Amino acid sequence: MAALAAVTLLSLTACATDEPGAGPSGGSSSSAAGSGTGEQSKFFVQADYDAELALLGATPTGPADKPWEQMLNPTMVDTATFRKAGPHKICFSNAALNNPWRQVGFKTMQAEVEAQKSRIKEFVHVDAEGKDQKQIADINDLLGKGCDALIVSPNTTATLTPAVEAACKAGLPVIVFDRGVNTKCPVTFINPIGGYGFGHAGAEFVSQKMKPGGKVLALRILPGVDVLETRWSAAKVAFDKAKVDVVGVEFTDGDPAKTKKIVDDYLQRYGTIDGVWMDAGAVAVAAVEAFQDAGKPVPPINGEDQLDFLKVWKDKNLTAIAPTYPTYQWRTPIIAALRILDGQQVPSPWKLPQPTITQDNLDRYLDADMPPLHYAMCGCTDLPGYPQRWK
Amino acid sequence: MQIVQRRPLPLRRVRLRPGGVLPILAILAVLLVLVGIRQPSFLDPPSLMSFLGRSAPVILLAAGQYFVIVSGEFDLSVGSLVTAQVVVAARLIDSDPARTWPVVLLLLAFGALVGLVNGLITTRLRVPSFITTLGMFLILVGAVYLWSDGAPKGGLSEEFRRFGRRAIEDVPLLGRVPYALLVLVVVAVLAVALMRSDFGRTLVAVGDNPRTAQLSGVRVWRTRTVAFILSGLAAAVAAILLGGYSGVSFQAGAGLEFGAITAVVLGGVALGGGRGSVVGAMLGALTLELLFALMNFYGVSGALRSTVQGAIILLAVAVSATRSSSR
Amino acid sequence: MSVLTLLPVRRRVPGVFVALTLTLAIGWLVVLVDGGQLFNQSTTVSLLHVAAGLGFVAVGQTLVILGGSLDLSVAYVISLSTLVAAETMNGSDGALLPAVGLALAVSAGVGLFNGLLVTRLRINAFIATLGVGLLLKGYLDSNYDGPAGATSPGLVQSLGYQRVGPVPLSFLLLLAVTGAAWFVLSRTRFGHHLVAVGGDPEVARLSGVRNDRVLVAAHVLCSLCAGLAGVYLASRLGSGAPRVGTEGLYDLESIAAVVIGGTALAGGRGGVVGTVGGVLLLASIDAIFNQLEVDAFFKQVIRGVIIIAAVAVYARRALRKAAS
Amino acid sequence: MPDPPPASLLTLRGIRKSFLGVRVLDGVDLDVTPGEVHAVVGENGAGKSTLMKIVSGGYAPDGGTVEVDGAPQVFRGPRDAQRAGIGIIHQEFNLLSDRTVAENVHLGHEPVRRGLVDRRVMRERTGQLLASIGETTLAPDATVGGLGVAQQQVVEIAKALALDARVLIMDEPTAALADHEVELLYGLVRRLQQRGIGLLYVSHRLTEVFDLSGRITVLKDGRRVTTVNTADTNTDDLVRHMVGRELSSYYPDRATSDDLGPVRLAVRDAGNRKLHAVDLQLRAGEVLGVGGLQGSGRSALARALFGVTPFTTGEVTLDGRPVRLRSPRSAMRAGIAYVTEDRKGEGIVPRQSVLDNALLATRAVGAARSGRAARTRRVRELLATVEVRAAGDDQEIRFLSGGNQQKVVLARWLALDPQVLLFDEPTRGIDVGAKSAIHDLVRRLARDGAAVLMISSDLPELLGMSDRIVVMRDGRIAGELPADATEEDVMTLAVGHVTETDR
Repeated sequence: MAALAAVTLLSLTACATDEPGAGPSGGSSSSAAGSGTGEQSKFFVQADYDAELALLGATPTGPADKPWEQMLNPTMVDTATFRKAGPHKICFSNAALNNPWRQVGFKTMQAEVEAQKSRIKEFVHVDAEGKDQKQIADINDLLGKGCDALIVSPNTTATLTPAVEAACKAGLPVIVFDRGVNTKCPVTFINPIGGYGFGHAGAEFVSQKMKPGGKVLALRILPGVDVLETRWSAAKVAFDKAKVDVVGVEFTDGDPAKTKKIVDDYLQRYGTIDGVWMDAGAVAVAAVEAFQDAGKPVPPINGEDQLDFLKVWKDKNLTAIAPTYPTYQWRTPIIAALRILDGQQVPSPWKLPQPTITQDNLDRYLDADMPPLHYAMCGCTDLPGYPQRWK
Repeated sequence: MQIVQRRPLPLRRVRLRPGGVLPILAILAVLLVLVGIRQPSFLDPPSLMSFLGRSAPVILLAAGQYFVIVSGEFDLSVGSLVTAQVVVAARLIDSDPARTWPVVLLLLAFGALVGLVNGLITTRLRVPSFITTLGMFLILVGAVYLWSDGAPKGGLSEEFRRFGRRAIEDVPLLGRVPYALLVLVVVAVLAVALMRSDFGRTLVAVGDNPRTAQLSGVRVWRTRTVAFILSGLAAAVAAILLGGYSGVSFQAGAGLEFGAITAVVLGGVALGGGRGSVVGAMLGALTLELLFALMNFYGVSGALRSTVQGAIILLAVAVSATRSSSR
Repeated sequence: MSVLTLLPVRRRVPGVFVALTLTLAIGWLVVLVDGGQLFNQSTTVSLLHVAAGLGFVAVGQTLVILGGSLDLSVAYVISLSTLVAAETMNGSDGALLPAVGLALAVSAGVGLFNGLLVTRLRINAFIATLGVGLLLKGYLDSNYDGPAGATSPGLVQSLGYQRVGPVPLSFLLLLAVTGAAWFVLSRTRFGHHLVAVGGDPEVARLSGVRNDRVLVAAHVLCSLCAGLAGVYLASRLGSGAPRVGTEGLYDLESIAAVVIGGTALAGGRGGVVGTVGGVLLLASIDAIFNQLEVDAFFKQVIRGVIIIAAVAVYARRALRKAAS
Repeated sequence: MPDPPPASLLTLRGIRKSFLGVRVLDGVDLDVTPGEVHAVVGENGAGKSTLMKIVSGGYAPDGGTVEVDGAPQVFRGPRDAQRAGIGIIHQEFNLLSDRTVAENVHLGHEPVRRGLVDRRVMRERTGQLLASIGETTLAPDATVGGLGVAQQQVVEIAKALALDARVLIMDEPTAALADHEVELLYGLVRRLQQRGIGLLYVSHRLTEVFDLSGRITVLKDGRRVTTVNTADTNTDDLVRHMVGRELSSYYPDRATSDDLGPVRLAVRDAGNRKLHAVDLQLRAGEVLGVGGLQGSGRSALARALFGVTPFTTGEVTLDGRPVRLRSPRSAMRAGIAYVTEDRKGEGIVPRQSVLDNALLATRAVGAARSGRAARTRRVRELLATVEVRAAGDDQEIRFLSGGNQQKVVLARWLALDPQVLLFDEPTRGIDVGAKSAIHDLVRRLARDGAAVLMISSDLPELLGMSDRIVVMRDGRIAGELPADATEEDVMTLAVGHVTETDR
């Protein structure tokens, strides 16, 4: 049971993933880096960090009203060899479906498939339930089904690499998104800017808005998840630069009750907390509530684009920011697959813009009609079945 | 003519025998001292009250688990039941205050029903409770995800959340009294009263020696089934408080069953039944909660916490196991 | 006649294989109607790979459960074993054997610790192995940020991906391990004593069995099997993974497979052959539901029902047997 | 006492053992020579089984020495005793019901070839062993759980024989055997003798003892009374040594005709799987003794009357009205109480207090009858009436002596004001003082108008307590005896024609 809990947790964090650059996680072991506030994580790769931060300021190319078709600094690759007459059979090996981010994303993907139904004769989806071992088997299974293109959302970067390589060898176009793999063999890898960008945006905002040298509490979901380590390592750079005092780095297991208890105890221990940074938005509302319940002002805080947080932000007039890891990236793999099967060029990697919700554009994303755990950045309003499909 | 001698020794109250509450009280005292040294303000009435309030759901679950364990069974389904209840509550209430009370009643009925099913499968179909409740765990988690399409929907009303989140403020002496603490006190009193009642004594007897109990006219299957129902009800109350405290989430009940079983064992209750008190079980839960708070205060690295927790559990249980077997 | 008596005649086909056959037959039909094909090569390979991973653990779990104990720490032992193996290999074939040896040795050490807690300190196995699991979790959490190490290419190619026709090498290894475990249970003193300890510890003791030693050995073997599962997973994943055991729910799934396979949770009755049947049943349900693209959560509900139903059927059967 | 032959296989000197303060063995000496059958006789509770457990490594003695071949031995467990060449056939079955006959027979000493259990040898040897005790129908591959009681006993014997023991202890080996099996056992014992094995033979059946043994040791109240050559003694002497008559005068007076009331419980032609055509009448005010060997249906009768394993045929009336006793609850509601034979397993709830134990039945069934406080007060009074000695009524019952535990169990039933009391071995494992207290209580209950059915294998007790005795054999009532019957009368009925033909 503990294991199941951990799995659900893990998938909760999965929403918050990105490619760990050139994959430092793949080979090197790392010592206790995640837990302390001292030494920097071994996951921190300066070059990737610099590249991602540069992308934050870059201007995307592509239609402005369709961020899921936009690309940042694209390098196009030729796909003429994959050209094939439609309609197509597209297969998708999914890491898991057990958290709101992935649910919203998958519904968006299904809607995209429906929107393109004239060109897609069959869409096969296999859920690995958060198990590496099962996803490896799933991919192998899909290879025997005559798919025209294979989309993979890997459960773990390093461990899925061999399976994806095997799929590439089978000759069909492979498209990887969300988390990456440690191989260049897929036709393209689609994801937004990444974890350094996410972590940096939140940490920079919090450290700028709080009083100089104040106390920051970092709330993280789980230790030892490579993708979350990247967010934290970028945040650490920002905090060190701003010379704020990170009084604690705690793991919440994505459990709102535990989050509230931790914040409560830290408030008691330090009297005040001047800033809260989170590596994922799942428990942002719980953290805000903890301050409210203790009768303390809510300090500068970051969350994610889940509507419950945006609502609290608006209602309580918080000093907040919401870096995002947009769910609209689930549309892109379908679009990419169809373009590849048409023999059109696609960018590789396909970097999507990663907008940040700020006080200025908050109202644009807040939609009172959608459920609280819906993600604002779904890019799904123009898709068939909106809004009912996502409710 | 020799009659039963009654020697009311002073020690009788704090029972030194195995299964007594003295060891857990000792551990609790040590932890309190450690907290007091590091964080004296924690012991101020208002903060202590808040602590008790936020610990209430776990303590309630431990009490519920106690009934099942003392009767010789396990309930691994309580964590998933809490999750299911919170998610169901959010979807049914859908932020409509008027639906609060009907939904609360529905949750209690739902908890009792799950307990009833667990109990009947275990006692009538002779499936070991470990398996029954493991199966129920999978069913509940699967069903609740299925029903809500993988993401909790709706929302809890402020009325619903009040029980777990709010407090009666400005109480003289104590500062504030969380509603959750009131609920806890009521349930604890009920639990203690129940364990002193005929049913409670019979329940322990069933766990200790079901054959004797049966030959003395106890309907063993019914008694055990009631224990499961009580556990389900406790999970329902805990879900109401926990949902109130922290809102809707699929994580609401994750891992709580192991926490509750650990707490019960820590409180001197024997797995396999027949020994230990409900007060010990609840103190065991309180001790675990205090341990987590202590680790927050001392800044123990998050990753190492499970090691500390594991070591303490093994130590405590090993000490009590060797103590009781040496008798 | 004499040939017949040489076979273990009294063990009839466990009910789980009937269930397995039915499941596969119905699944095949339903998938066919749905326009798919259940028994194509890639699906079979996938099914057997999933079965192999769980199978190693479940066979080990069978041993402790037969002895009346339980091991909830296997998931963490698996993770630990993948890491020890992959980090020691560090991508080189030369270190393959020492790495596998070290991984198994570390796992066996955990098993020894479990066994001693259960026998010497008389801690209930449930709590003891839960506690050891927490200790290991702490170690893994504080020392690993994610996948680490690299499995030697030789192992990946052989154990991880090699197959004979539709049967992966790993599944053949599982069959070998199962055979070995069956052999141990039926042909060694230890095996006989283990089942006796699980059946009635007092009878075993009075018959001269050293219960404690037997139980400790069972725990060591169980952890060894978990360690082997770790080595196999390392070969599949290409590196060590600190969460692969818990993600895979190997603790609970292994117990589920064991009881579905007809082994009594209280010990003393059952065997590893049934367990492999249970593993195959769980894997088949996976495969069929994959083909039908049934929601994973619905599958979980089905699993819960199957576990309870299977044990209820066995309990009924035992009851009827006792009554006759 | 005759001179012990020079080469003694097994020698016991001054063995002492106490349980919870009750002295069970006190300075017992014993020796067994090769090829000898040494019988150990004594009443129930004389300490025979405890002595055998000590010899076979089941218990450690508090004092005294065990020597094998003249070398002192300390047995830390059964394994040590086995290794020293001592095997035992247990009175209670020590078998694993889910394993085969061969596996059970060889448990703990499986035949090994090249490190592996040789199943074929195991089966063959089992077959030979079974054949050597004349059991040819039993397959070595059969699962023990599917066997009948007699067959299980055969397996138990084969199990001990498989040890190649030089000293073999047989604790009531024939208790559950059918007649032809007893004959076969005789032959077997003689064959074992020829092989030079020393046998310790514990039995109630004096016929067997005289038929088989060379010497007889009599135990009484944990002490060795005497050891005699079988040829130099006779049944009367032996019985006198065993029972002693001094205690018989302590039995309370029997019921007079004034005490006897109407028929309270009547059983007509009732039966179930273990009982056949039972007819029985039990009057208010009387103590009806039930005798018979173990497995003769004595306990099955009590359990049928209490609804544990109900009668499936026939009818039972209570005060003339038909009753259906389908469960303990229905029996209790009908006013029946049952003090079980297995006190530890079925009588007490070991870790609960004296008071909780005494209140158990009232809480389960009679709860609605009276107020809580009144009930507790009444049970406390009852505990005082039956004279329970405890440190307090909140003491855990497992720390009490057997006699006091039994009194608490009695108080539990008295709280329900039962009209019919079923006692199954009420004084087994209880020290002498407490025994007579329980006898007094039983008689007092009868005098107060209850109908009492008392099962006992302790013949003096059965004869001393009963107003009337029925003896059971093979699930039937073999006959009824008046109060002044003798032990021989009871035994004759109990063992049936074997004893008759031998006499």
